Amino acid sequence: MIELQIEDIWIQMPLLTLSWVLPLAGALLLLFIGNADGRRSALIRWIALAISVVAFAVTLVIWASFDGTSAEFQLVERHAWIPAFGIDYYIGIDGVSLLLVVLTGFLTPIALLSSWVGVEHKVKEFSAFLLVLEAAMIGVFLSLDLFLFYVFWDAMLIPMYFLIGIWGYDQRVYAAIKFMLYTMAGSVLMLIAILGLAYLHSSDTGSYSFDLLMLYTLDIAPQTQMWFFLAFTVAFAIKVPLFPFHTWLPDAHVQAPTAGSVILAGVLLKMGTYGLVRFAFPLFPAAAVYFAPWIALLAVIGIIYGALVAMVQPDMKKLVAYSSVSHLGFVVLGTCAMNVQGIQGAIYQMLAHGVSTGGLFLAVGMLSDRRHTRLISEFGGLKDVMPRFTAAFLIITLASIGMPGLNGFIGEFLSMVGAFRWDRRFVVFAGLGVILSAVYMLWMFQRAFYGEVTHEENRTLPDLRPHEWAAVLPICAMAIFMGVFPSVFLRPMEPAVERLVERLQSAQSLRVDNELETRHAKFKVRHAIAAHPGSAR
Amino acid sequence: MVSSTLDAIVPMLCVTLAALAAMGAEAFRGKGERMPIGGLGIVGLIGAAVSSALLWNRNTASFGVIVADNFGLFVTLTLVVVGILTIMFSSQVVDRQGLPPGEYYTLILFSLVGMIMMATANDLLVIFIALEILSLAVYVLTGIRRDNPQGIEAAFKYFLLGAFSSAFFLYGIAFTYGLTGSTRLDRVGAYLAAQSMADNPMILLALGLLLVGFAFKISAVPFHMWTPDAYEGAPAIVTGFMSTGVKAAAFAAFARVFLSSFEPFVSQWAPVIWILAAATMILGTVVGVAQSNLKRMLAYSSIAHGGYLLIGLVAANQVGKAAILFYLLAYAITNLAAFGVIALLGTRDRPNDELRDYAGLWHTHPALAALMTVSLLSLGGLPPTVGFIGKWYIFSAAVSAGYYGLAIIGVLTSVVSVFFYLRVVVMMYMSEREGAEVPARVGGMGLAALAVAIVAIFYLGILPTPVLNLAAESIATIF
Amino acid sequence: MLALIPLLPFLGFVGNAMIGRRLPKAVSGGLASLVMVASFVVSAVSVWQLAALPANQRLVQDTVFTWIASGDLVIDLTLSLDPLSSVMILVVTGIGSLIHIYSTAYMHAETDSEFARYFSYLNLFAFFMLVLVLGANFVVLFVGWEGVGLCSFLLISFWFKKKSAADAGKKAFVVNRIGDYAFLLGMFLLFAQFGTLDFQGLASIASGLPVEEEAFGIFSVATLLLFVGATGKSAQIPLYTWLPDAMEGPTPVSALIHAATMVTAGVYMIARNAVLFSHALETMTIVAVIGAVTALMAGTIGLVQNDIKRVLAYSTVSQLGLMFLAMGAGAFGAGIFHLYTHAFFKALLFLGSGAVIHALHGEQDIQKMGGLKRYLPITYWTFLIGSLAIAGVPGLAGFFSKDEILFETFNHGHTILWLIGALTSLLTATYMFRLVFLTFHGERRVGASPDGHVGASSDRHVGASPDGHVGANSHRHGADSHRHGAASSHRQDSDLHGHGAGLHRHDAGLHDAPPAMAFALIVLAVGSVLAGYIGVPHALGGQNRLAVWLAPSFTADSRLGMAQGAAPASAVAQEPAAEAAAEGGEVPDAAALELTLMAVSSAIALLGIGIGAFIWLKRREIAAEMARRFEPIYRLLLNKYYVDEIYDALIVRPVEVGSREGLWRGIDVKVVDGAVNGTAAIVAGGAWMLRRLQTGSVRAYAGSVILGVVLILGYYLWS
Amino acid sequence: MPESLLFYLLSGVAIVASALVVGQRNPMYSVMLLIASFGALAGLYILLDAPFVAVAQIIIYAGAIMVLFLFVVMLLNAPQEDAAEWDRTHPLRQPGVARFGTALAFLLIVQLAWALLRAAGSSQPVGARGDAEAVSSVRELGRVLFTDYMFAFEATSVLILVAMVGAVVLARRESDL
Amino acid sequence: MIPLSHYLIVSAILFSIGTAGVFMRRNLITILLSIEIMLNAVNLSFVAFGRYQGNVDGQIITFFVMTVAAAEAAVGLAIIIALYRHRESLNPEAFTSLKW
Repeated sequence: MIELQIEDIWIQMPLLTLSWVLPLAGALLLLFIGNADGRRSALIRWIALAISVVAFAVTLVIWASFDGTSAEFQLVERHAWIPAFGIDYYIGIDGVSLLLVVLTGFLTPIALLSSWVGVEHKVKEFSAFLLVLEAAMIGVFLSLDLFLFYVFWDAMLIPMYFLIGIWGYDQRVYAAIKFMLYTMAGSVLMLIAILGLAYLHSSDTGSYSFDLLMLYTLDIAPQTQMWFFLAFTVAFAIKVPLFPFHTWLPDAHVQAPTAGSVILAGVLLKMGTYGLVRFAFPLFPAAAVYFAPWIALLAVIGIIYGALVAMVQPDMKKLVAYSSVSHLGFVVLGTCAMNVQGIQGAIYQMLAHGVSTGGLFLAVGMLSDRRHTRLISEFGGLKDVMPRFTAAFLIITLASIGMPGLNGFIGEFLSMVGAFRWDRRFVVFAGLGVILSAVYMLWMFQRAFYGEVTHEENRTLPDLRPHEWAAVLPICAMAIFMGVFPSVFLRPMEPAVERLVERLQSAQSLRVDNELETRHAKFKVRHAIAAHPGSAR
Repeated sequence: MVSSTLDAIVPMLCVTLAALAAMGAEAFRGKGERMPIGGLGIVGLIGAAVSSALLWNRNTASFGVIVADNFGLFVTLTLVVVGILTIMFSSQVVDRQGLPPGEYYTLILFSLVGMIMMATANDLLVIFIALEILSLAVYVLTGIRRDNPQGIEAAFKYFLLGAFSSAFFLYGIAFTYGLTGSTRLDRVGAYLAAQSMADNPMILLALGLLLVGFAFKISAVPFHMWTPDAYEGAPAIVTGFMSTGVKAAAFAAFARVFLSSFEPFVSQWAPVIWILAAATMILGTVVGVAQSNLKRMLAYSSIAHGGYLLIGLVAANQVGKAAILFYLLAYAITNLAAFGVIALLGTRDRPNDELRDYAGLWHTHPALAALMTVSLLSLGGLPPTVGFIGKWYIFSAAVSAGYYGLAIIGVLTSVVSVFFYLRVVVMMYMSEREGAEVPARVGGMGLAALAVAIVAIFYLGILPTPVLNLAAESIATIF
Repeated sequence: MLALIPLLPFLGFVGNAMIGRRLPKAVSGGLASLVMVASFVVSAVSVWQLAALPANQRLVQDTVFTWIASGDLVIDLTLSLDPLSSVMILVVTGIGSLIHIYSTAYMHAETDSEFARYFSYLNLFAFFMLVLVLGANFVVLFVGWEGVGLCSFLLISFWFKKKSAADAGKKAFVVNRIGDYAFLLGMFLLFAQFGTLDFQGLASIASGLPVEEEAFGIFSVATLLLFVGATGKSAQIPLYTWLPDAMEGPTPVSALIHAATMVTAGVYMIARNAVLFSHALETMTIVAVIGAVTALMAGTIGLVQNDIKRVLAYSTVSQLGLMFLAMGAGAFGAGIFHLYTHAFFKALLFLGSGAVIHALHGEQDIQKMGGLKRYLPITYWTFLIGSLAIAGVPGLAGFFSKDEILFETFNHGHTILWLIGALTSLLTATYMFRLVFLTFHGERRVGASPDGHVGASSDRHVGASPDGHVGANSHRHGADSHRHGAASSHRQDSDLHGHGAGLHRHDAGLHDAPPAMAFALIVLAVGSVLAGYIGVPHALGGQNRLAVWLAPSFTADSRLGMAQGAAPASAVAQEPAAEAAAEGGEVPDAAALELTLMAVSSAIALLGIGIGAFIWLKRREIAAEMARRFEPIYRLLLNKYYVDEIYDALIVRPVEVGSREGLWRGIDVKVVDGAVNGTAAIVAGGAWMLRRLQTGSVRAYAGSVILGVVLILGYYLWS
Repeated sequence: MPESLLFYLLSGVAIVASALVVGQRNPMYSVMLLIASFGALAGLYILLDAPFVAVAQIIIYAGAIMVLFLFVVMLLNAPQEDAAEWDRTHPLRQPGVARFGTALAFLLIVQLAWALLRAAGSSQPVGARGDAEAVSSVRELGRVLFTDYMFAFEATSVLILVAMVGAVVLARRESDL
Repeated sequence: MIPLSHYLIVSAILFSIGTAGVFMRRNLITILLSIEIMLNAVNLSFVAFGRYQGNVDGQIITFFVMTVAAAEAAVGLAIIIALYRHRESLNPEAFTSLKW
């Protein structure tokens, strides 16, 4: 009822545009606040925080006015932009992107809080860049026009580059440039593919078009599909990052300021997997079917490899970074499964990873703010010194190792179920990640928090401070909530995912062992048994 | 018949008059007296802009050799933009660097005349003369700081090679004339279209030699060697001027000759230009990586940009032609902005064009640093700047013509180029200024020009539609 | 109603976690124990109601909400109470409450906040354990499954400052995770095959299918994977190694988690899926064999350990082995029966040992005890009862359950397994009474032990074995914890605190268990005596009520009867029921057989006790003598067959070193990232070289122009 | 016949003179030789029925431009170009480069000659189209120059202006800036 | 009558000689002269072509070429003078401060 009213009020407003313009406007606003002497830093922090919180509220309103029962794109806004090339300002939202937008809105204030004290100089520019970044990220998730998408996609790099390069740690410049170039190198190939698509469209229909939904309907020669798919997938694989393309990630993560790492891990990495789900796979289903096993293979390698490498990292941030490689492997694996559980699991894992790994970086950042080191060996026995922080850290750790009842589990479980129905071999190996994640995470936890206090300077570390509470509490709460009530998030995305799966399945060569997969009617299991007595063959 | 069709030359007439006025003003300028000579130039350029706006879609011709078609007018307008920005930047530079104002502005304006003439010429001979006009002017401008040996050396290299290559160009004209009995592009085109002489080696000689002439002016590999030296030696603002204006004019003529008259031989020249484009993009970007002098680095980047423009030429389709026009404009604005910053930071005894001079600029000149960053990012082709739109346009041309190879080389090189653009950004934002004194403060016209440029960069980057349509219209009339 | 059972402990957890640190011990401990007792009462009531139902409808289900819903995968958060889970919840809540009460006294030395933390963990554990046993589908069970693992991690490393404790906690969790990995795969397999993870759904589908003949068909593989999970949770070969280390935790924790409840989860899980397992004959065999071997091996190890808790730990492993033997033999009822009785006496034994340790201020090495009978009468007597029960002396709880297992094993023709079982119970009796006699009888052996050899040799072996002999551990930690107690203001670890001081205060402050502990001990002792009488076999004129009560849980139909009207009971599905009923059916020769077996095992039990008495009561030196004569074997046993070392050498080290040197420093840095930086280097190198072409000599420039000309013209003229 | 004889003579002179221009070291001689070769060219123009061009050639080139060169040579009393001090610091600054360039130049001759011969395989005589009078009449010349080439003519004035200004800017002494 | 191609070849030879001169001489003035030779060679082609085409355009173009040549010469010589002022040399190899 209330919700309905909200809809009535908001539906007229260009909500989606608002959601990304707001942070941008905020950033510009900040730039007009003189802060040469740094005396207004506090004020600026608060303004930025306020803006980001409002933006979060907007995303929530979007969710509120989102009809979870339909697979259509909603709140669509469309205006001609560059008509000569059929480029529109065309944004909309469906179950797949909705939650990622909300996640972005959710994490940005936390990111701002995470650098509340860590960043002292040039606070204005810092906050501005962060807000611009948020705008670009939301834009990526909203775009339904490939051109628009690419614009946001590339625009995203710039603020991140500055965040890492200016406010990062000692190796920041190398890391920043590596991040920028590596990601660009991938995305420019995607640009070619996008142009190629538009050209195909024009040679089919006589007019250029970058409209995603139109391009979905193109039927492309398999050979072409292969190339374009590869172009897209490389771009996204670098962003994810998939196994051989991952080496920018540790550098970027380790060198980035806490806020940067939070956003990077929380949202930026999701761009890649989101891109796979939204663009690469549905645009080129045949190629997707053809390449899926190979991508899945890379994903599985990434899962194990990332976990093993993470296990032996001396640096907390690096450890978490590699753990991301491992976790996102599950996302890609689930996507490759191309069935409802797989993809829903993938998306859910994106959200979960965003929350939990974002939280991990947040926590590690707090430690390095206190001690200006991230080496695990520098810590130990912290549980004695900062019990509340430890508790929070433990919760986030458990979330990220997929403890049932916390967010990590749902994603991993679903994506593995999906993948298992698709091809068992992958899951058999991917499952090892479940063991390894426990190993490296708990090992770090134990070394950092258990045992005697080994370094004197650690004895006097303060426990959580107010702004840190403000950052940590939402994360933990969200981790638990997502673990206990996943349906809240799964339900709205289901119709969209099912449509996506239908699209992919249509290209999916029929296979014997996954005939259950093609059935989407949602039913209670008992009835399933009643209805399909033969289903247990 | 003459009077009736004079109007096609009105734009360049305006500029010429402005140039003459500048000369006169200088003549009557008392020693040490300061005159707004630049103002005259701006007036003349505005006159040119207005007149070309009025000529839009009229498609008139004067003397049969100057055609004011939309293509030419678009380039004219681009050149006007170049001129105005240059003059605005110059106002400060001239004072600070002690350039002879009268001669300086005169030459700028005359070279603009040459450029406009070249862009609107419909006759190979006129193109040649226009080429000489703008070249001579630019040679002199390059060496206009005679107290600076590097300037003279640059001028001399530029001059020598320029003369050398113009001889080849002329030889190409000779062969064209010899075959077709005329130098008028329309007649040449008609003639070449009429009888197939693809087997005639003389036409191939003509083709090759003309190609060389143009390739030199747009500094395509391997005719690029003069570019870095000339750009480094010349005063920053002149570099900005010639890197944009000359390229624009040369490309206009290049496109006109090869896409209209020599259209029938596209299968002959396309592969050559393909190779030139690839080589140019690769060499420009790769060598740019190794530069430590900002002007020299941008010189290589402008070589690379020449390569991107060549893509549009190779594509030789509607998109490509329009793309060239748009890219020229985009590149002109962006590059001028970048060089403008360099120019504004330079002082008489200290050019401040080494990379390390930019360390920590963020702290001393935040605004300049930001503007520099924007223009560099635009050069690198990152959204939401005009540079991105331009690159995207060019590459879509390549793709739609099926030249995926060129497109891929293009995008990859542009990634590499981003690397060296970012080196500047790193300097400005991420490294601390050591010792060196802060460059003098900038203000007035210079900043205004920068502001204009930046606004343009973003505006065209976000709402390119009107200009894109304009470009599309312009090519519709002739090709 | 059902939801209330786990919810109460959860509330206790929340309360203690949130505000516990500010509450006095009495309140926080009281709160924790109260919720447990309340939960027990609720469980009792709900079981009572369950019992009121007709036998084939004993199933109460309570769907809280739909947890996960994705396509055709729908996981409801459903709790279900049936005979099997009713037994479990009674054990969990009942014994749980007792141990909570016991802990209030045992942990009293902790600071308020630590105390609250302890009880919050304990409550959380109870919560997860109840979820585990009440869960109506695999996923919900898995929640509890992992949850209890987490809690055991938290509680084992409760004294986190002790490295060994932290390590043990991590080890427990990781080893469990290995099992869970297989468990997950099993779940996936079942779901992929049958499209459901609901216990009833699976059971009904399975019962609709024949027992599979082909080797390692779907059932075998799935159940086998599940069983691997069970070995992790229930400390069976090959994943048992964590349990002995888990003794680093506070003793009540060992009693609750590592004896009575959590470690039996595996057994419960198999019983819960009796139908599936009974469709997979290979699995059944494997389960039985693994169980038997584990039982024997653990028994042998237990024979020589010197740490009182370790001995009990290994005896737990061995008893669990027996349960699995029962499961494997298809005697699900018997297994659960033993699970149930074992919960009583093993908890009792642990709590007793706890009382001893408590009294001795942290001493755990039985070589340093002895003669405590005088000082700790309650502890002694209860402990003795426990030992008798576990030894299987007729008339006590252990007797009935263990007998039933052996009988069933024999009955199903596993003669060898029966032999192993018998041998195990002999060992059990022996080492239990070794424990009893060394601890309570004879004269006090403070510090240096008079009959030096065993102790000494053990100490030598301390040096020998890398990861440290347990007795040694207790020394070491006793020591440093004491040092620390001096160093830092607040004290921790009541087991260990002031151990150094304790050494010379023995005669003075030896006090028996305080009331709370005594209460728990006595109740459990009573339980250990009487618990068996609900399962008196017919051979002894009883009518094995428990088996009858449990029977429906091992079949598909009755549960279906609840779920979706009366479904036809397939013959296959009947099989387990038939077995369960077999005890009921009056089969004379069976009865005769059973009686003989009983006689045998009672004899064995007594024999074992006798051996124990003979060696460790009468002629101590024989032990030393034998230790000397069979040095290698002794050493082997003392070092637990070096299994930890082998795992360490074969798996842990290689993985760690391989990852660090091979994957990270080798592949990641050199190869993968090397490729990236290499590309950059190539570009830079090319830049440098091409740059050198720009010589500054104008004629060279002209050269390149003319070169271009010649090339272009050449291209045209030669093509 | 005499005409062809003249042709070969004149072109021979032109070629040899030019070759000597670039073939010897003294700029002064080079200028002189160049004048000679221009004269020969003028002769060729006459052979081609272009007397006016021939005259212009003599007046403008030999007369004006070359004098300018002479003037500069004198002004800088241009030294004998230094025989050999190459800085051999760099592979591309060896005399080899010059040789390389020269070689390319001769390759260019080959290419051009080959192409031209192939083009004019059927070597049509000059004047194949149109008669001598039409080509050689100065009136016609003037007419065309001031109609068709009107604009070019005007543009040239700008060119010369630029050259003037440029020369002034560059050549004038520092002092009077 | 002399065939057109003869004239053309003569001019081609002259042109190439001019080209070669740029490389052979190490005196700026002579190099400038070589470029003049190239222009003249082209002139010859123009006139020959014009004659062949039978129109005067060829001749007219030569006038423009001469003008251009004059202008180039003026500017070029000015540059040379300026160079000479800086470094007392006319050797192109002496002016290599701008490189790489």
